Amino acid sequence: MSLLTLENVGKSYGRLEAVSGLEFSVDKGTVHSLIGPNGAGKTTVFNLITGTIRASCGRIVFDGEDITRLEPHKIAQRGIARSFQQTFLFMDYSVLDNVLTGFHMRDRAGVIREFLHTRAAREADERAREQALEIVDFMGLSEQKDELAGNLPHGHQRALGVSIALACDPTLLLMDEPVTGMNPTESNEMVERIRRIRDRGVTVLLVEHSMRVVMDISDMITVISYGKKIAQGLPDEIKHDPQVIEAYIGEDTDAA
Amino acid sequence: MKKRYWIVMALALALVLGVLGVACGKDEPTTSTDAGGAVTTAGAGPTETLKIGAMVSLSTPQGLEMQKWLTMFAKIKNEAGGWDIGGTKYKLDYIIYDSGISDTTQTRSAYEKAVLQDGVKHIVCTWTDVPAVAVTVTEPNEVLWMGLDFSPDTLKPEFNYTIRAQCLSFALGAAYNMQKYYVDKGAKTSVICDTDTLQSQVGNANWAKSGELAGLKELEPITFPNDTADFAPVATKIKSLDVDLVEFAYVNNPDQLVNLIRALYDVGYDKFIYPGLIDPEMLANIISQVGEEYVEGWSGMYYDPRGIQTDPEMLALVDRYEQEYGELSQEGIYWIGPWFLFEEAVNATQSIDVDVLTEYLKSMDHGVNTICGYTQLFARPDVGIMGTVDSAPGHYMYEILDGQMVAKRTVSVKDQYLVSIKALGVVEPFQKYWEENGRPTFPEEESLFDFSDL
Amino acid sequence: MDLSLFPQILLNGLMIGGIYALIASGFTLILGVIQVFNFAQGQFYMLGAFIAIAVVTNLGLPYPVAIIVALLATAILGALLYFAVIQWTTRSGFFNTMLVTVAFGTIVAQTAMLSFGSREAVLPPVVPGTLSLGGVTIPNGKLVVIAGAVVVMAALHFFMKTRIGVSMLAASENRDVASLQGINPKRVFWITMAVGCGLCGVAGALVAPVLAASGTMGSTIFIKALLVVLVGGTGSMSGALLAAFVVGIAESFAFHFVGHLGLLVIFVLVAILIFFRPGGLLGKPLPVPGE
Amino acid sequence: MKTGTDITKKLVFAVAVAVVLALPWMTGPYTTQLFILTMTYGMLGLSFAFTIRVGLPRFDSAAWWGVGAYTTAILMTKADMSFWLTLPIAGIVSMAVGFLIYRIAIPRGMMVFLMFGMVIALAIQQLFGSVEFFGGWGGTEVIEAPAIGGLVFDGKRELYYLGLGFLGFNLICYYALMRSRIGRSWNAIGQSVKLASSVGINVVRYRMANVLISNFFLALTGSFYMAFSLVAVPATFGLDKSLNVIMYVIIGGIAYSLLGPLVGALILAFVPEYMRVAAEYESIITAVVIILVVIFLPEGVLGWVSGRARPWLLRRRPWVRSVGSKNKEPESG
Repeated sequence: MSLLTLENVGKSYGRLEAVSGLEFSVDKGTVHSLIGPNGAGKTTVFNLITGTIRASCGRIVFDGEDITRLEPHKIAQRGIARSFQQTFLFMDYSVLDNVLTGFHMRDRAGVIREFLHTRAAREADERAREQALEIVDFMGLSEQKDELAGNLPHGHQRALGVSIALACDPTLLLMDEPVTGMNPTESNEMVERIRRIRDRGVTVLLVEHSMRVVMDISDMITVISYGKKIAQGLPDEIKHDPQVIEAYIGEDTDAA
Repeated sequence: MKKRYWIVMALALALVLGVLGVACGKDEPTTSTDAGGAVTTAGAGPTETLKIGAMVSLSTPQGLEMQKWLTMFAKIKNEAGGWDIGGTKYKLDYIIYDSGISDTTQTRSAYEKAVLQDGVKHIVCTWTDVPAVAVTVTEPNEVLWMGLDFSPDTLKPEFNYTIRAQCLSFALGAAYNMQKYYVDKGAKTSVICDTDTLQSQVGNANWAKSGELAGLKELEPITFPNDTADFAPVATKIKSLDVDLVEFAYVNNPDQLVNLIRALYDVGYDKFIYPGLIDPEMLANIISQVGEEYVEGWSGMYYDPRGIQTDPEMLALVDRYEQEYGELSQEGIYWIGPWFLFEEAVNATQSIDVDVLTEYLKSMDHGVNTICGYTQLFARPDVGIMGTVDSAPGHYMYEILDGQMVAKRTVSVKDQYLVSIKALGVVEPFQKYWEENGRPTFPEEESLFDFSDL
Repeated sequence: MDLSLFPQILLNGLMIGGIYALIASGFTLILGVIQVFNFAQGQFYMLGAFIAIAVVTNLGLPYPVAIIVALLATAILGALLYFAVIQWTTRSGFFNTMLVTVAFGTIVAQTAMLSFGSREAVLPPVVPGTLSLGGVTIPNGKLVVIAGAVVVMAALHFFMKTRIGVSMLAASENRDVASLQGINPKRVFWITMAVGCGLCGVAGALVAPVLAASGTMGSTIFIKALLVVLVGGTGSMSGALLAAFVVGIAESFAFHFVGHLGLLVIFVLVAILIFFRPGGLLGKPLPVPGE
Repeated sequence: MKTGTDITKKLVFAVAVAVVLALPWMTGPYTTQLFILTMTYGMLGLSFAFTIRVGLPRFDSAAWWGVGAYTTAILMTKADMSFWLTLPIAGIVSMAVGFLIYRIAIPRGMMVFLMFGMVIALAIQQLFGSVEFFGGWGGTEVIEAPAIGGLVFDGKRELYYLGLGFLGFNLICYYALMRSRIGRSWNAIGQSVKLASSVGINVVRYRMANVLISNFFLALTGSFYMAFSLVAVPATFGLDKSLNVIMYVIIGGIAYSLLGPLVGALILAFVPEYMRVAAEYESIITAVVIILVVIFLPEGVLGWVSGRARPWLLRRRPWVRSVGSKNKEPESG
C-alpha cells in the first residue's frame, strides 16, 4: 500500500526544468531510496514533498490527502519529517533541547498555562523530556545530551538531525544523505538505525550517494536523472539496469 | 568556577559603585549663581560664575551658528574681566546643550541637565527644542526661560518665568511689508509654499492673514515634507495654480530654497516670488541657475545687519564675529535676539535674581537693539497676559536690483506690532488694554505704514 | 485634471525615478552579493554630489570629468569601507554589519554638516535652457539626468555580463556554487561594495547641476530607495529599475493630487502591491540570511 | 559548595534589589531622570531583543512607542480617560494596527519585514505630524500626571518607581514567555526557519504572535513615556530612535535578551555624561565607538564579560549570536 504518491510532478525555474513529469510512490513500512547523479534534482524532490518549494505542476498525495499546496509546517503536522543534507541544527541548543523542539506538535499545555508555568505545563514538559531522552538514547547520543549542538562532531550532528525529525513522530521520514561524510563505523551504525527506524513503523525515503549503503538497506529504489525518472526497482534490478549505468558514467569516484 | 564568580561579582560591584559615584557626586547644583548681591572683594578678577543655558540643535546650521555667537558673547564679557552685576564680577559660562530637533526626550534631558545638574537659572536663546517640554522643567524650578516658540504652548497666563523673547507669529509686519510691495507691483493672488513643519503649521495661517490685509487673495498653502530634495512636483503644482506670487514663508534650508526657485524656473513660472531668507552667496547660486532677469525686483527679509544697522556696538559685534570665525553667515544671527534683552535686563536691574529679572522683563516698556534691529516685549491681552512676555522683533528687508541684494527698508517694531494685531483680528482686546495701560512706546524708527485707524 | 500638466508630472517622476534606480540597484546589489544592508547608501549619494561640485568649481574641470571623479571617489570609499570595517563584521552577523553602516553614515553626515553647514552648493546647469514640446516646457537639465541614469544603468547591465559581474551574480545566487567555481569571494565582495557605492556617487553627481546639494540630502532618499526595492522585489536588479520609475512617477502624481500626504498614499499603495504580489513587480526573492 | 553559591546568589540578588530600590534616594533628580530614561530605552530594547529571537529585526520600535504615547495622550485629553485605563487600550491599538500591517510583511520574510519597518517608522511619524487630529508637528500635551488615589506620579522618585513597575512587568512577561514552550519554538524559528517549519512550527503565526506581543509592550512603554514627558511630539518617534534601540541591544549583547538591552541602555545613557567633548562631535564619536564595539566585541559588553567568566548571572540563553551567522541555507540542491 502506498503512503506517498507523486503524480506527474514538475518544477521549473524559468526555462530550466529541475524536475519534470516525475511519478513514483513509496510503500508503507519500506526504506525507499531515491538516487541519481549529481544535479539530478533529488533534493528538489525533497523540497517539493516538504512544501519548501511549490510544484509547478502535478500532485503529491500523502496518506490519501493531496498535500501539493500545503505550507511546510502543515505538511510536517501531517506526519512528514525530514533530516537535511547539510547539518541543519539549532546550533546554540543542547542536544536534548534540539530534540525537544521537535516535540513542538505533541501535547501542548495551552498558551496561558505555558505562560503561567502551571503544574500541567510542567508535567507536559517532563513527559516530553522523557520521550526526548528515549530518542536521544535510540540515536546513540545519550552521552552528549547536554552538549551544544554546534560543538558536536560531524557524525553526531547528523544523528541529531535525524533525532529532531524523529521527535516529530513522523509516518514518513525523508533523509537527505544521512551517511555522507561519515567514516565506515559511523556509517554502519547509521544504516543499522535506519533499519530500526523502519522496524518502528516509520516509512523512510532516502537520498544517498553511497551505493553501498543504498543497495544494503533499500527495499525499493527509484533512479532519477535530469529531473526525470529513469528506472525503479529492487536493488538487484537497479544494479544491472543499463540506463542507470549509463546515467552514472561520467560521474566520478564516489558513485560506485 | 568559584574564582571566576568572584571576579564578576567584583566587576558588578565596581560598576554599580561607579554609577552611584557619578550619580551622587555630580548632582549637587552649583549654587554660586544665586549669590545675588553678595559683597565681594573689590578689584580682583571674577569671583563668581554666572551660568546661562542655551538649548539649540547642534545638527542644524542655525544651532551651530548660535553656539558660535553665544560663546563669543561670553568670551567678550570674560575678556573684560567679567560681567559687573551689582558690584560683583561674574565670569560668564554659557552652557549650550543639544536640544535635538523637536525631540521631547532630548529636550527634557538637555533642560534637566542644565537646570538640575548644572544649576542654571537662566535659559537664554533656544532653537528647535520643544518649548512645551521646556516649561515643564523651567517653571517648577523657577528658571527664567527666554526662548523661541512658534506654538501657543508657552503663552499661558499661569507661567511666571516664561518670556517668549522670540516669536514669529507676532511679527507679521515684515510679511505685510513684502506682500504690500508685490501688491503694488500688481500681484493679486498668492500661495504660500512651505515645509511641513510646526513652524509652517502655525505660521502659514498668520501669513495668509497678513496677505489678505495687504490685499492678496491667498490660496490654500502648499506644504511639502521636510526632507524633500526634488521640487519639480511642487513647482508643477504651483504652476498649475496660476498665481501671481509665491511665498516661501518659513523655508529654512538654503538648498531647498535654491532648488525651489530653480524648479519654478524650470516649469516656466514667471510671476513674483518671495524667496524667503537668502544671502548674497545664495543669490549668486540662484542667479547661476536661473539668470539675473528672473530674480530682478524680488523683495524679502534679510538678517545681515551690514548696510542697515546703525548702532556701532552691534556692528562691532559683527566685526568681532568675523575675526573669530571668518565670514559672517546669516543663519542663527537672528535667533540670538533674546541675549540682548537679557543683557539689558541684567544691566538695568543689576541683579541676576530670577524674580527681579522676570519682574523687570514683564514690565519692560522699551525696545532693545539687537544685531538684526530692535526687538521689544509686549503684553498679550488677547490671551489674558498683561505682562510683556511676547516679542515683536524688527526685520530688515532687501530688494534685488541688478543681481545684487540691496538692503532697503527696516520693518520697525511698531509696524510689526500693529500689523500683527490687525491681521490676526485681535484689535479689541488690545485697544482695551491700551485704554487701561497706555500704548507702548516704541524705539525711534521710521514707520512704513499708516495705522492711524488703530 | 489639467491634461497639459500630465507630461510635466510624468517627466518629474522619470527624473527622480532615474535617481532612485541608481541608488536602489546599488543597494540591492550589495544586499544580494555581500548580504550587507548598506545604510550609508544615501550618504554616498550626498558625497557624490559634493565631490562633483568641488571638482567643477574648485578644480575647474569639465562636468563629465566630475562625474567620473565622483564615481571613482565614492567607489574607492566604498571599497575602503569594506576593507576597514565590513570584512571584520560580516562574521559577527547581519545586524552588526548593518549597525556599522548606520554608524558610518552618521559620521559622513555629521562631518558634512560641520564642514558645509548651511552653505548649499550648486553647479551651473550643464545644458541650460528648456525644450518646448507642444506647449510643454522640458528643462534640458532633467533630460540630462534621465539620460545619464539610463546610460549608467546600461553600463551596469554590461558590467554584469563581464567575468567579475557574472561571479557577483553567482555569489548572490549561491555562495557555495560561487566558491566552487574558483571565485575569490573577497575580491567579489570589495568590488561589489565599490560598484554599489559608486552607483550612488554617480547619482549624486548627476543631480548636482539640477538640485542644490546639502548635508541632509542623503537621509530620506535612502528610505525611498528601500521603497523601490520593496516594489521591485528584493534582490532583483531589473525589478529595481522598473520599480524606481514606477515609484518616482507615482510619487510625482501623488504629490500633485494629494499634497504633502502623498507619501502616505504611496506607502499604502506599496503595502497593497506587496500584499498581492509578494515578490514585488518582478522580484524573485533572494536567499536571505537566516531564512 | 552548591548551597554556598545559592546563598550568595540570594544575597547578591537582595543587594541588587535593594540598590535599585534605593537609587532615587541616593541620587539627585537629574540622575534619577537618567535612570528613568534608561528604563524607557531598556524597555524598547527588550522589545527589539524579543522579536530578534524569531529572526525579525524591527526598525519601527520608536513608531509603535509613539503609537502608545499618542493613544494615551489623545484618550487623556480628548476623552478625559484616566491614565491607567489608556494603558491596555494603547497596547490593543498598537496590536490591532500592527496586525493589519504585519499581515503583509511577516509572510514575506525577514528582509521585507525589516524594510517595511523603516517605511512604517517614516509613515507613522508623517501621519502624526501632518494630521490635525494628532496635534500636528507641535504634538499633543497631557496636563495631568497619572495618580492612584492620593499618590501622584509627578516627582522624579515616583516616576522612577512607576518605571520600575513597568520594567518589572516587562521583564516578568518576557521571561515567562521565553521560558515556556512557545519561547522554545520562537528560538527555533530564530535559529533556522527551515528547520523550524520542518518540525511543524507555523513560522508565520508564531512570528506574528511574537511581533504583536512586542508591539503591545512598545505601546505600554509609550504610555509610560507620556507619564513623565507629558508631551508627545512626532519628531521624538523617528527612525533614529529605532536605530538607537538597536544600538542598546547590540552594545549590551544581542544574545542576552533580558539583561542585554538594559545594560546597553545604561551604558549609552551614562557614558556620554563622562564624555566631555563638544556636543556637535558627540554623534561622530558615538558612531566610531559603535564601529569599534562591533568589530572588537561582537557579542556586546555582556558577551565580553561572560567570555571572561560565565557565572549564573550571565548565563547565556540559547540563541543564535545574530541572524545570519550560522545556518547559511542555499536555495536548493
